Amino acid sequence: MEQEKVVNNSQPVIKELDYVVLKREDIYKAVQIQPKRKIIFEKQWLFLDNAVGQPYGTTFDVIAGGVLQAQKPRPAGSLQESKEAGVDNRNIVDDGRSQKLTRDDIETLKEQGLKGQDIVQQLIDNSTTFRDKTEFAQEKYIKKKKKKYENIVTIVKPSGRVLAQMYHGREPGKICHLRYDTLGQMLTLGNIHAGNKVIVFETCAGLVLGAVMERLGGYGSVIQMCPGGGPVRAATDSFGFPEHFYEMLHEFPLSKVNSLLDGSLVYSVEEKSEAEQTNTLEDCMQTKEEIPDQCDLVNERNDQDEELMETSSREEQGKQNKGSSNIQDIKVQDKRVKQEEKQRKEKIAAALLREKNADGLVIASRFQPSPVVLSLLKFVAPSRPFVIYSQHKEPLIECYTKLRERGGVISLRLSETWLRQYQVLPNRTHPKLLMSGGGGYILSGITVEMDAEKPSETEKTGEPAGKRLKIQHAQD
Amino acid sequence: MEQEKVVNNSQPVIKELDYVVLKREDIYKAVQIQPKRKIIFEKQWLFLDNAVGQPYGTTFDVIAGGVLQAQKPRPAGSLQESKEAGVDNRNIVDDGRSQKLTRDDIETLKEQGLKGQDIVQQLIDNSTTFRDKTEFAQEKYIKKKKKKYENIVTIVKPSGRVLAQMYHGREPGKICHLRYDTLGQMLTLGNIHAGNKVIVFETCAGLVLGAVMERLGGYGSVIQMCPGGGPVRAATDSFGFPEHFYEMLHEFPLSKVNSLLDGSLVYSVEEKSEAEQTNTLEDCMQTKEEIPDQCDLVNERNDQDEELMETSSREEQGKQNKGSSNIQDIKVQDKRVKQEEKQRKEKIAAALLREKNADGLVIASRFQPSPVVLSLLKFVAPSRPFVIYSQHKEPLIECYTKLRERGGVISLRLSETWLRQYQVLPNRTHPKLLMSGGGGYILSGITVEMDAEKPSETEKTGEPAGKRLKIQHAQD
Amino acid sequence: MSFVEYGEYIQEGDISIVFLGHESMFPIKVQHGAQTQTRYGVIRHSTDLIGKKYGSKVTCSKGGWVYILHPTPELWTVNLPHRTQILYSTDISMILMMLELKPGSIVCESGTGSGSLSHSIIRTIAPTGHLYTVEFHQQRAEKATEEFIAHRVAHLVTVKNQDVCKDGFGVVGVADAVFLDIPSPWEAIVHAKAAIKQGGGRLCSFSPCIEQVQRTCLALSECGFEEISTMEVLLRVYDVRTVSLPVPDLGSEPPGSQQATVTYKSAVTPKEMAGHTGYLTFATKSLL
Amino acid sequence: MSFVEYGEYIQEGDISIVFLGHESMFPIKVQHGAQTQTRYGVIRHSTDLIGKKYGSKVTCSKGGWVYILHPTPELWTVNLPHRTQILYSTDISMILMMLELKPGSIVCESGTGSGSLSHSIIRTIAPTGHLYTVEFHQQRAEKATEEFIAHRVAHLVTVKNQDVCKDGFGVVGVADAVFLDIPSPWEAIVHAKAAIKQGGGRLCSFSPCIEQVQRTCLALSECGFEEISTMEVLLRVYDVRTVSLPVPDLGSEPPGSQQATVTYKSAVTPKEMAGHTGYLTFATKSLL
Repeated sequence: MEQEKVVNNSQPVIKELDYVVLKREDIYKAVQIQPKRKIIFEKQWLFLDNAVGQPYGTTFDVIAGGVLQAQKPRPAGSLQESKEAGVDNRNIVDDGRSQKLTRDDIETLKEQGLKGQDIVQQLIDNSTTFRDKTEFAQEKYIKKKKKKYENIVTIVKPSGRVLAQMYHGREPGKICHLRYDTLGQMLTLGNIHAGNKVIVFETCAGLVLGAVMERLGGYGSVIQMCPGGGPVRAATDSFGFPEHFYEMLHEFPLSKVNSLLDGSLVYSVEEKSEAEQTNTLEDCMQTKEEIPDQCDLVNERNDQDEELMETSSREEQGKQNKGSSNIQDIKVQDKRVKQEEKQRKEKIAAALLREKNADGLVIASRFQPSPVVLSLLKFVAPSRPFVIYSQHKEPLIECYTKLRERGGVISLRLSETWLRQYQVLPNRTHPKLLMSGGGGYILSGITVEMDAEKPSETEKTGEPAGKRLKIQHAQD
Repeated sequence: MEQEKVVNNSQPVIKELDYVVLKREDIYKAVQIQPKRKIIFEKQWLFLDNAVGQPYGTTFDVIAGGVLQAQKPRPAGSLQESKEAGVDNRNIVDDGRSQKLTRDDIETLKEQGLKGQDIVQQLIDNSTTFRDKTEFAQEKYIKKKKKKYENIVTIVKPSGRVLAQMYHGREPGKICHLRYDTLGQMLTLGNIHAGNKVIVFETCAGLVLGAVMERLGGYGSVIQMCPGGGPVRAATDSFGFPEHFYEMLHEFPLSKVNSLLDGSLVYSVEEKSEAEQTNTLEDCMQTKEEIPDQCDLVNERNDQDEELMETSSREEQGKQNKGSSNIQDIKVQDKRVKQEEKQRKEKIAAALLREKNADGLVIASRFQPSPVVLSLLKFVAPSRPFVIYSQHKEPLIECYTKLRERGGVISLRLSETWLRQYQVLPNRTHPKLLMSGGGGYILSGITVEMDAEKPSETEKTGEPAGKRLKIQHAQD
Repeated sequence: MSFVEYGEYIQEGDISIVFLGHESMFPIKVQHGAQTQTRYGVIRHSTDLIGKKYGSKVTCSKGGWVYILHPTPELWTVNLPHRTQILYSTDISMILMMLELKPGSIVCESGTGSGSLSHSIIRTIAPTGHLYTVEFHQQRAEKATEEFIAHRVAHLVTVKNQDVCKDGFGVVGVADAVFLDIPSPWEAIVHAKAAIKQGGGRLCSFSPCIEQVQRTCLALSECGFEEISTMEVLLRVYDVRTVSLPVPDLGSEPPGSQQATVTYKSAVTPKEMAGHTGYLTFATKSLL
Repeated sequence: MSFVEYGEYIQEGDISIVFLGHESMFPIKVQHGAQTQTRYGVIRHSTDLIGKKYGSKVTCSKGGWVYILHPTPELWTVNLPHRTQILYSTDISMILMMLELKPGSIVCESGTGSGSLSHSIIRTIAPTGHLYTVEFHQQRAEKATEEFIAHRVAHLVTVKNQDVCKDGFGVVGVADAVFLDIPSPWEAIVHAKAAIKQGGGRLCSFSPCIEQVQRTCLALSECGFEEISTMEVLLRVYDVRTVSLPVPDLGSEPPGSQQATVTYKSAVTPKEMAGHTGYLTFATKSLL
């Protein structure tokens, strides 16, 4: 226990090249700390250089020229959220004179070096109508003013929670609208933990992969199945995992699954045909272009910010390298080396799959799930959980039916969670006025020994569980 | 206003042959007041004779021989629901001695003429563990004891609210699992009000029909479409509408809809073939047998009470008449008269439909909805709402698609409501621990002038509303 | 037309709804000689509207077209001028149902607010019922009165400009049902009780915050109300769409034999929905 | 096997789950010579279980068969002996996620209760993390300790029998995360703060009643916690069924040409579901 204390109290500090998350209220942006690099966050230019050496969790003021300045910790209970709000706006007469501070006053305050937070407080104190506004109006007011005057940013360590909330809040289309609570359900239902050998197939920008790797903590192994076009791993990079985490990460092209399963896939040194390269590991490792999100038919709220919410620095570094180096030889040689490395890694992945003893299967993609599930389940050991996410219920109903016909799975369950956030304030407690309309659907189950015999017909009909139970008790 | 006061203060009293609802806590039973008739309510035999002459809303004690005795009004705040509960059961040691009252004590209390309510209070006061039980356990305790000792019953007037809650709570299979809030949505979305001419097709025991008739208040007209097998109207009867309400109620057999629409349906005096009788109005008026609920695939909680929750007295009276009368002639003559009456009424219904100016269409059935909707909408005027209920979402998705293809409808909306009940008690406020998993789905819309031209192709694709709007603005 | 009676044809003085497309509509007052500008061009009331059937397609001057709809309380609710936060049809449905409103019911309401619920109540209790609605704010009371006249339902409603917590509803012993949507409903419970008729009746209180509900339930219980029950109703609207998913390439033989995509008719959940409007607390004032 | 490491074969001393059918299962301890009675007959551990693969189908003496499953915290949660109200997987998932638990995390928990959440925490923080769990009730603390030994996770957990509100967690400045499921969480907030390490950490409090949440949020705010956020997660499980609806007879020609029924693959909503377990309040203890 003494040792633990020492380990845990070594307060982690921000280092150069760290993957970090910028945070303001509930807005997040994942970014890598790079010297003299301009970052846009909430329409503001920042340089993160001054963050280096500061502990994680530090809040900074953004001062002139986008430079960060670490804040002193503030007393608890910040902006006046606990003051009484008007219950309706019956007494509000908006004559355009409700703010006693003039523009000039505010400019003077700014010149006096008042922090944004304090300016907002001044505005509130000098508003004659604030107290009578409804809480909804008050919130809107504070949010607006904060955005305008409060130039602060907190730098936190990336985590599955933070990144899942970031993507869900700002670019749900990139992660197939997977809500963070749903991701949490998947990790638990999949019994993902250190030492697992997990098969992952996702098209969620690498968020699901990253969340699985975080739970493995560098122990065990992940085989990521890559579709044609390759995986996008911006989110995985944003976790900022230590290098050794990547040693447990393997890739295998989805397009070779059937040949691996029927035994026709053979590896030899000579086998590296051009055709193969284009469609397989090449994609897994390098392609980071966005694939148009075909399943994204729901209208997205148009973000005013057009900035990307995560800055994939690895990619940019790559581009810079390409830009700076003009020597064709090096590129060719590089490619050759990479190629061999990939081939070697694919063989390892194939060997891992061939053992057919994976401890779990996690799917969250924009593809039709049933063919993938039916094939990949063959690589999973019996008595292991699997979990399939889809934004839409209908493909999972199909998947459910196919799995029932196949047999060898029990505890099949199609579910959805409702996430309800609350405002808890004195005399103003209620559920938040806006909620997410849906977080997607999950189909989960447990593998068991496959029956030689065909599943009985009763499985396919819609009989209630009670009746079926009598006939065939242990197939459910 | 003076007149209103007089009208409203004439306190309604229970009369013989009234349709009433028996109530204990949240258990309801619809019944007709008949002299010397035995009623089972919550496993108890009752005679309602003493209720006659008492005002509606009276609570009765059930005394020896199932006789009712009107209670005096009690002081506000009945059973001790506001006392403090233990927050967990950490301190409870169940040694079987937590109740200080013995069986003999209780019997003595009963003999002393103590009311059930008071006995339960005595039990609580003499329980050494009650105060430390969790609220959940307390509730269970009170419920159990109340059921055992409290022989009271309140008699209330039937209403859509009470009957919908009764059916939903006890026999949801009879009403296609239509939850009462969903029924409320239907009546509002359908703009059901006095003066409407409404087409109703339901297989919900007549509950939806009754709810519509209640909102019409005797003004306007209802044409009920009858499937083969005929409607079940037990719930409609239970509303206890005055006779003149039935004058505005018309029936028309669903199986004649197409011939009515294509003009091939002609009425003449000679037309009453035997074949027709069996499949049409005969069923509408008389058949009250339950149809096996084919859409009821969800496991129902088995009610311990096997009693029917409503007593359809009209039916029983009929049986009694049949039993007592043995004269074949009267029966034959009766049938003849009824037959002619039906024929006359069907003609009226046909005429009402032929006008094609219904003000609304309400469907809530166990049948595939789309064919019915597509046909019956032809009888509805433009700029009128329609509303279709289904226990399952998928048939309504189909219906939505068919209606889009058809055109002539706007504001199509598929929706579901969540109903969340709360416990509000000092320091113990939270949503109820059990909630309904689903109240069914509603597809609603508004009729408009039908286009001669075919609906454009964009209607059929899955494009987001935003995009479609640009191309074809007013078809949505 | 009126808000309580359907008319077949559009007439002078009618309030009608111009329907432009998905969730895009607005109310107009039909008047001889008047014109209405839409993004599809002008609608001329005399020639384009008056005498046409409700539900007709009307072509605007720029060639675009709109539908003219008969007003209903539900259409009014999504089109009315907001003077306050309003109640929407989901809560309204529950209120009408649980208050057991029907033709002939006498109802007391406070506050009138923007009149969203008032219109639904009036529709439901017409032609023989009456609504007594009390609004604290004078301008709002006046606007509501004007609207009731324009909508031809003024004979069914009495608007009073007073503080319900102090002065009650102005009627005693007549109401079948009382509805409260005020900041401190617990202060109005005694007046609500007084307004309800001797034989008993129902009450509903709408409050956004749980603390209001707690105080109201306590007051109801102290005043002898029974069957006190608090609930929330949330609406989830689905978007019916054809969703097409790519079929994954698992390297099946022969290549190219697979479909590229598979489609599903799907009821897609909305990205966001109303997560809370308010708690509905119902209670019964029993006999005596 | 252990609860934090999969084993391939069933071995002496293992806790295994006997799966009889839909939601019908129970845990057993595998022991040479032991027998287990099921409604399908006897299972003889030595011959039927030991050495078999997990996931195998085992035929019982009466000819019926069952599956033998590897234990997981999720299966344990639905099979454990209840000593208290327990947390289920839906809330547990949210707690693990929002507390940012992963291998190596140091966690403080109170109360241990029936150990439902404890097992999930241990699974997630193994092999390098540690759980300090505090239980007020002595017997419960003892039972939990026994279970952790039987489940081969005792090295990852320290059980203390004390009152967290008075005595705290017994560790200071070490925790990445603290979880509270106690009647008066506000009384334990100072101890929770003390337990969290200097660099900051996360806290979760689970309470069934909103009044508890209100007091807890106030205490958290007063103690300088940030990002205080309260939520609820509800699970809706669908039943996938083939629903068949009769096709209505509208008198179409020729008669009999219609299908009698039409079928849909439907995800049927459950009749009832858990409407509330508790509110989850999360907060961050920031740096310093």
